[in-house]
Amino acid sequence: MDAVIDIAVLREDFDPGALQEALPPASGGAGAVATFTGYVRGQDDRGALNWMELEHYPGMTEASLRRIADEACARWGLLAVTIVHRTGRLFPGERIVWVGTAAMHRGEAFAACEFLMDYLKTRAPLWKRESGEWGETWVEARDSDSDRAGRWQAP
Amino acid sequence: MDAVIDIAVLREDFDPGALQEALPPASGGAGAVATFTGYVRGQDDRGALNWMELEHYPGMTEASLRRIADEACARWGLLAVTIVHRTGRLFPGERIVWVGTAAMHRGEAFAACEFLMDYLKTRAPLWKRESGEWGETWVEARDSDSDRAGRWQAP
Amino acid sequence: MEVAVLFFARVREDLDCDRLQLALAEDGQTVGKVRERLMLRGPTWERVLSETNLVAACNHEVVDDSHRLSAGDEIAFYPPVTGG
Amino acid sequence: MEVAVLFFARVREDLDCDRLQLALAEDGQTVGKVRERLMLRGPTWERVLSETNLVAACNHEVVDDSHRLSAGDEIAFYPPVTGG
Repeated sequence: MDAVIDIAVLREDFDPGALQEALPPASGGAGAVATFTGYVRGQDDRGALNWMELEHYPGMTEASLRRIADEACARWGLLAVTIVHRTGRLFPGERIVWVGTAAMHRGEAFAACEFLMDYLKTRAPLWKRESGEWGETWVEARDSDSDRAGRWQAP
Repeated sequence: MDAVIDIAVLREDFDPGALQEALPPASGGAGAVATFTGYVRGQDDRGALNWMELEHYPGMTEASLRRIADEACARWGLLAVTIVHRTGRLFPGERIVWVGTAAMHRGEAFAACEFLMDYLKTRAPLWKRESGEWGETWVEARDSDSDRAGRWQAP
Repeated sequence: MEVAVLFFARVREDLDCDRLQLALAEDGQTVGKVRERLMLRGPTWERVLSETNLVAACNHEVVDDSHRLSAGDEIAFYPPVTGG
Repeated sequence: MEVAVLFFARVREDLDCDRLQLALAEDGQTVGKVRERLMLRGPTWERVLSETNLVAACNHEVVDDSHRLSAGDEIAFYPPVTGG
């Protein structure tokens, strides 16, 4: 059975409950749904955040997310994947990203969901700019994200 | 900050979207929410399932889920954990269990969510009875579940 | 002293019993001794309660046979769990 | 032949340019040659386009400097991504 893949890059907020409801249910054999939601944190070591702004490369972002989703489906035999990523200015507490995976069993759903987040963070052409107590800066890519993504490569 | 732990064992269905909404938001520092939903599969190698019935040990089930949640909070510094498990007769496509974890970063949220499912499956006093094309049988504990739970123990 | 003993799932069905009260001598009682005493009830009890993967709990915590009992304890015997 | 070149995020800001069209000789054009040609535009261009972690894409796929170009290709240069 072909996996159902749904990709969206949008400025508006999304509803995690509705997105999960739209993933294929157990009638299609899915016993397991794993989801991840990323939120704008209002505070970190540097102080309070005012806002975050997400720039992206229209067209390539969607293509890149679809490639990542295809890879996860092939690798874990998923029944469905949804990836939603917001762009534009976001404030503390707002949702940034949602990834949902449906699989027959939980091991595949969990692994694929974490893989998708790790790859999305290191491959999809999106960039964060932050304004906070420390001023206004582009977010620097973190080695820890590259390391996490590297875990999924065959040894 | 103490983690917010919410445990429920109930016969009624639950709403994943509402449960996620009730987890502490980013204002409390949570940048990451991972969730898992388990569904009744309508079909497996043995044929079609009619229904599944979940028996539990009232009182101990809740106590056991709380101990598992406490362990996850201590281990991954979670901000919140919710575990909801249904009992009674469930039909194909129905939700069985929901686990949600809120953490500052995604690594902790993912690991804790998977840990909670692995431990819940091997420790909480719940038992499944199934009726299907093959007759009516108690579900046998699977070595693969014990193996998954064993991964979390210190070497 | 009195203790309650509960049975669940397949164990409950096989024994055709979900709960019983046991009166025990005061001294040196353990979960293992309760298990042995119940096994004397007949061949089904002997078979089911000697299964190697049987789990024992006392007051909602998993324990082993050496666990010492107090008056009013709630003991449970059940098969490997299969929730989730 | 003509190609489009796009810049994003900090690279776009540093160059003060989000997009340009380049007319190239027909033969043997690569992403690396486009990069070298753009570096001649001035010290800022030279600095930004020689950053070792700069990513290059052609027609929405990440490529390296040896990637050969065709008329109408869309090339992009951008810093390491930070979405999610």
